[in-house]
Amino acid sequence: MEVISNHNWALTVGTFLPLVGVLIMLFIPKAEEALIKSVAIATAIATLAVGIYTMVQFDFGNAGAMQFVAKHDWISVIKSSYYIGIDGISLPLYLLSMVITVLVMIYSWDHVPSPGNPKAFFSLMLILQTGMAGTFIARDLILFFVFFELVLLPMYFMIGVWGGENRQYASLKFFLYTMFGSALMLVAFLALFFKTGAESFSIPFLIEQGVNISRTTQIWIFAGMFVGFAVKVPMFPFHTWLPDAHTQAPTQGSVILAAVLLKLGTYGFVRIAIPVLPEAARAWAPYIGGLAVIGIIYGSLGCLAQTDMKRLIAFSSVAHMGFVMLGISTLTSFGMNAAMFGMVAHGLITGMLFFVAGSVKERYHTLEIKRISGMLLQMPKLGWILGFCAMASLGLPGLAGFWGEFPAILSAYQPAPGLSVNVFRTYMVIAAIGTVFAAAYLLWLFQRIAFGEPAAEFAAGHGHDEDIHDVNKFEWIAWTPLLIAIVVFGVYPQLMFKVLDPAVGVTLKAFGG
Amino acid sequence: MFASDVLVAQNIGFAIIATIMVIGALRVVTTNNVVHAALWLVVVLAGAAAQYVLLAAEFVAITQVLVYIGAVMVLFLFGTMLTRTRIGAESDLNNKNLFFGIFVALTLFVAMAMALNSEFGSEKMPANPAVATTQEISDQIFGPYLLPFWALSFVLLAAVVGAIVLARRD
Amino acid sequence: MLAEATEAALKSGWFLEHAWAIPVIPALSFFLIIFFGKRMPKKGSEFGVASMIGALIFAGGAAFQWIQRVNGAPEEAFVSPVVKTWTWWQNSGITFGIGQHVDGLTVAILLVVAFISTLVQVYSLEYLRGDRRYTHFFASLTLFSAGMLNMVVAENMIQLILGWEIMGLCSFLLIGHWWEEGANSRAALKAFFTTRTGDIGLLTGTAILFFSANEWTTKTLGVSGFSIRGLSSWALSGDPGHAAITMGAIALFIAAIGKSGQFPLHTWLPDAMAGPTPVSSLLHSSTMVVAGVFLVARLYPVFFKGMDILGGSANFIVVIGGITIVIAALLAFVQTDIKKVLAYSTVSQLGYMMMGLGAGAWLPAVFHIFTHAFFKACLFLGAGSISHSSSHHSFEMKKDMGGLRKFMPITFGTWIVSTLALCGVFPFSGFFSKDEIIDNVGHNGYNVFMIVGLAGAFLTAAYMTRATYLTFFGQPRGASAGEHHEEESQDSHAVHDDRADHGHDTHDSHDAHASHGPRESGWLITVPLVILATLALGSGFLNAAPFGEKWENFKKWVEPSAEVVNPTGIAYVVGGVGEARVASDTPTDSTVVEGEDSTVVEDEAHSEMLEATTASGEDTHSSESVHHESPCGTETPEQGVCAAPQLSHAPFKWSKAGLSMLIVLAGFLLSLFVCIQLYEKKNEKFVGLTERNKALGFGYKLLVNKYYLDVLYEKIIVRSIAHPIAGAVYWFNQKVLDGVVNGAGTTAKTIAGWVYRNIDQRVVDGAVNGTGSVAQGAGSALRPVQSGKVNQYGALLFGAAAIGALVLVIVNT
Amino acid sequence: MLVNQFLLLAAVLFCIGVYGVIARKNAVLVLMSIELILNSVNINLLAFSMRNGSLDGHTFALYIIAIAAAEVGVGLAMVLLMYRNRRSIDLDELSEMKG
Repeated sequence: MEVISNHNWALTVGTFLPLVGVLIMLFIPKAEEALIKSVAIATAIATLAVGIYTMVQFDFGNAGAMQFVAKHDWISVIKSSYYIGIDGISLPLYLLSMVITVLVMIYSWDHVPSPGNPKAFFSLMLILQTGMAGTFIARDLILFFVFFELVLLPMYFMIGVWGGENRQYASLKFFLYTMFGSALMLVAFLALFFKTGAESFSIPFLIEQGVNISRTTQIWIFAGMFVGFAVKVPMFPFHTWLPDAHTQAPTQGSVILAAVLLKLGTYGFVRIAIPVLPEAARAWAPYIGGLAVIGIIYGSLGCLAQTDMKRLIAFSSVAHMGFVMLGISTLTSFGMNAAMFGMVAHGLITGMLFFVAGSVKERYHTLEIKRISGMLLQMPKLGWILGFCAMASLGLPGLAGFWGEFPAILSAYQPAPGLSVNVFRTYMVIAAIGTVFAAAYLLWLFQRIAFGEPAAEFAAGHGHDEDIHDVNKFEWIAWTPLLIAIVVFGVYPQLMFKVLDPAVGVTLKAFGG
Repeated sequence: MFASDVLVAQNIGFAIIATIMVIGALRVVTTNNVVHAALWLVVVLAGAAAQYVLLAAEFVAITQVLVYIGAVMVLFLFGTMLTRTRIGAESDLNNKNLFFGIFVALTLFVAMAMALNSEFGSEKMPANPAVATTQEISDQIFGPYLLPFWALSFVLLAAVVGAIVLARRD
Repeated sequence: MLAEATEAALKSGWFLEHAWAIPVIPALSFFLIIFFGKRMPKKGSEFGVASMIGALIFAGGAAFQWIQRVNGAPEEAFVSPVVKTWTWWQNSGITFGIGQHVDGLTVAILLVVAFISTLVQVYSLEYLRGDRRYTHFFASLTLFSAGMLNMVVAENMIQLILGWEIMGLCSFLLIGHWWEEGANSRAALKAFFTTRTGDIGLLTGTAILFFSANEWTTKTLGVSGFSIRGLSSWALSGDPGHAAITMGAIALFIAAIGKSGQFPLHTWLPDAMAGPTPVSSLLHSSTMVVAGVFLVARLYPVFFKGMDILGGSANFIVVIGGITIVIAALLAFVQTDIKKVLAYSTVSQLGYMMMGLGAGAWLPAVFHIFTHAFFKACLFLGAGSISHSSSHHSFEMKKDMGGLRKFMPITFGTWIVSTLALCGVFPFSGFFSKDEIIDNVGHNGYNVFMIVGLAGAFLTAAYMTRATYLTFFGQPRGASAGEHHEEESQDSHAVHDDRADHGHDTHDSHDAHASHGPRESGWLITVPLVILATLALGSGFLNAAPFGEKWENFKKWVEPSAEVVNPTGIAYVVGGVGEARVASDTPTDSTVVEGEDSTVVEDEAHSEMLEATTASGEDTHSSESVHHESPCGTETPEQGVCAAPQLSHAPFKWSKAGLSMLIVLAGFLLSLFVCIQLYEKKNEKFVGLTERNKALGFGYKLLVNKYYLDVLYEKIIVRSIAHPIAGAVYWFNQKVLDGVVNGAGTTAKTIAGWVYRNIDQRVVDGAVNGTGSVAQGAGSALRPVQSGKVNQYGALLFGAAAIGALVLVIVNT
Repeated sequence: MLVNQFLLLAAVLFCIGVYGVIARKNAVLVLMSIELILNSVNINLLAFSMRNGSLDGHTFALYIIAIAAAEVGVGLAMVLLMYRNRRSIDLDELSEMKG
């Protein structure tokens, strides 16, 4: 099958278009900042357009099946091929990555963090986009791995160059940590490759062959993948890179990191680890679930101990991804659907929270929760948006967060056959308690920052007046879609479940879930 | 049986030359006198030339003698003289990487030795190889390997120019 | 042909079919207010009021048509609810719906909620005039009502949770309405947080019930295990294992405890008084706190079986209810803030409802929700009217009130009516509900709790007398006497006034008080008061047991009859098929909203149920005549399903009623006597009694400190989690986990250094320089090579190569 | 006559050369060590070409000799320059040339 044909060009184009944009930008002199920005944004929008075209062409009636499949020899020496496709699980994340990139770029129009140099900044974001989109459509392990790693470098530079005071430590930690993870992951992939007769890296093939691997071997291979993905998710106890990375990264970095990069890990579980190695998945599920609930409680408690708004949000990601992983670990369709929904919801909501945090930082030049208060009096709109996101993030029904949280808890009551029911019911209760903690830290944050009188140092006429202005037009443009999406998916979740559910069913064939 | 005598002779020759070469090489890297080092290097190179002969590569051997012992050594000596390094013993020619050097060298050797043994345990050279004639070699060079030859000539040219640019005092 | 007969017999109407619109109207107007409110002439309040009136009209229509439906049906027949669903979400191909489940209970509560909300909004027009967040207030208020209404019409648990949580959110916003004050925002946080704690139960309970019931409901009724209808029938079907249903019931009841301010989670309720008075009145009369009681009433079969109600022994619900009645009533005695008195009285009334439900007195409990809404709303609004017009926004009875009956006749009158209703004096509405509860509790064999109930009635009478006395009798004190206390401007309300955008007019009103002292409030306030008082007086006659069967309309309209009906559900006895079409085909008319539909699931269920239908047809005929032997609740029906447990009703006896009347009267008199002695005559026998008498002193201290529950929650639990534990975890994170990570790095370094200091040095330098130079955007991996001695790097290179080679070789051989 | 004997000899020379490169400080000596390495390579090439009975080895050996000559030329020129700039050819003293 040739790479591009009239019916499957969309994915390839959608994935590599950003690189074209980068090429164009290479020939624009650094000084032409406005031009550079507009080219970058135009590229991103064009990419999104292709993505939307893909969605329109997508056969929703058959969301469980791979669509737009393209397969072509790539590195024939190691039997790796350029094999891409998209189904109900990939589609939302694929689009999410595109949307987020566009919005982040629009936001960056007048928020290029120091030390400036938009050319590099925007190119990195475009490269990042390619990596993210590619990861979600790859159907070949090596291809997946390449995209997976392609994401690392731009993020590393984003943090290392445009980050905060402690950026070098954070970026290096992020890079090495993830590298360490993906090294093990690669080993696991290779092991998988050889154990299945060294014939192909294509995921469908491995799904067929994977079941033949002996149980112990499966468990070991799964261990490798587990570490690789768990670091990315990040799961307790592999999460320590996250707070540093988030705190030090520029706003745009944090948003992309939270909204899409973390999903690469969970996506890896859903797409590769679990369907390929069902036996091992069953064996590992209780431990994954355990780590997940520990992560929920642990992340929440971590939040309560924070004094820095951004760091608090970062820790909340640990807790939320805990819910996602709990859903996945039940190996039931409820859990998986919840997890997939939770990923997108978390992408929208936490992305939004980081946007807000960035704007707060820009206004007050600090994120110390103690120092800020009465934001609703000074910047009502920004304050209420923060409140809205907090509510969405603590899983209020009617907003997107709930549909990632509640079904996950639900699913833990009855995990897939073969898993210990009692263990998972315990998890269910713990997770439910986690929702209370979520309410605690988010409302605490909101109350401290938004309510009350403005702090003296930021009160009118203390030299901050020109900085302290309400949401501006670029922020509105960048945020409105997210806010709308949060409400829409929350009010009518079927929009997404309709797409996810069939694909999840296919993924879980091996479990009769 | 006659052939076997030749083989024995070859082996003995090889052994002697090899020993000399190794000793020479060791002296090159250990002596405290640059000039001595240069002279020991001559020994090694000459030994190498001899080995080439054993390996039925007269032309290369001759080139070796001409180019290396002729040109390169002279260059070295000139270099030594021009930089007025003291003729005679010098105290600190070695830096503190000494032990690390030994460590690396040994590791490498062990690695290679193991590899070689496992690969060519006791494989023999072809009994009486065809001695490569100059004509054959020229056919090679100006035949299939013409392109590398050109590249090489450019390298040489560049080297010459570079050397002049660097060394010329102004 | 049976079908036609049924549909003719069982009317359904446009309003019943469109009851789902009742929550939708306020929800939409919420968005209108948010987006356009500020630009409207009345700052968005018109949207709120209009939408509530709309909802009220719809609710009224629905109620009317429901009554027709019931009257149209033969005696003792089970009148099926009007159920509709549209696909909301799906899992593994099975769709879950959102929709409506309208039956007697639903319409009753809908009516109350819509009615009270409307009055409260009208009242707020005046009460909050000039508030800086006028628009926000109406937005939240409207959304709040939308949440409650949605919860009431909910067709399934998820939808119920939706409404439940939206209410939680709005209560947060409304209680914290004047959030400039730290205290208010803390109270808001406390309310949300406490209810949220209860919600653990709601989530887990839903999960438990869903997975236990889903199979049965899908097979038998063709609805999911979330569906209210499904759960109710399932609970009575004998299918559920006892453990599962008990766990589910307990979990759900924990949620109810949190929401309905039952002991021991009642502590958030008094603090919630920090909100504006209309909010308190809405929260405490008809919405929010009733939600928990409603949950129990809604899923009554589940609790009936799960808690083994009527099983002879006391159960969780009745015990909690009983405790709540007494402790709350006692707390009401030591309050000086009039709103707090009312708050605790609410808690104790909720206790009555819970106790009633727990003792199998379903109807009186529901009826008490109904009546209590009116008089409690009236009392709160009365308190608001006092503080608004007479006491400078102060609620301190002892400091700022007294003798107001002369100045505020209307407020006084309505207050008295409502108080009598609250105390359950004949013929005020409270009598017909509360007394029925006590009566039935005793009738069902819970004698202890009947005594508790009577004690509660006594206490109620006593503390209400005290409050009334302090407020309206005696001499005007403090603000109502015209003095202007400075400390009152610390009062949150005053604070918000000072900062109000239209602050000046409220200031004017301030000075107005100061100048001519207390006066009656404007018509926007008094009219709602009068209406509510009228209802507090009259609403009781909807179910006036004393006057015999024909007066018990509420019972007839609201209480579902415990009949065995055929599994297609929801059908009233004479031929379920047709009605089943009404119940489940209607969505297909309205499927314009959504492509495929839950009916798909339901229909094949029906098809397989058809034969059972005809069978159960006449069989249930026979059971019609002898409905008292209806097996529902006691044993499992052989075929068909039950929709409600069989409950019996205590026959009304004037003797019992008279007894309770006497007790109430005693309460009045005793309390009046004490009040006069204490506040009027300043009789030294009474004044400072608590100081002199150890036991009383201790009790007093205990009450003032609210049984130290707040201390337990805030100081001990929350504080410990928020500070030491979280701190410890974070320390663990930074020191241990991060330590491991960084430790790994450093150990690696030191080992390398131990092998050969130089490599280590270089590597780290290299790395650092590398990143450093990268950070300046000019770096390249080769950068270190130029930063040090050439052959050091040669060394590194070869070293690496050597080791690499060795590894390779070893691996390959 | 074994193949290995030549290869081993080459290996020994190579290692010694490496040692020289690492351990020597004097630029000229480092260059010499490099010569050793190159020669060991040559030996390998020729050994293999004899083993395989092909002439490619010879050709490449010649090329290497040529390149070695060039390298030595340039190298010594640099040494000279270095010496001229700072009166020493001690490589350790190159360390302050940070970019």
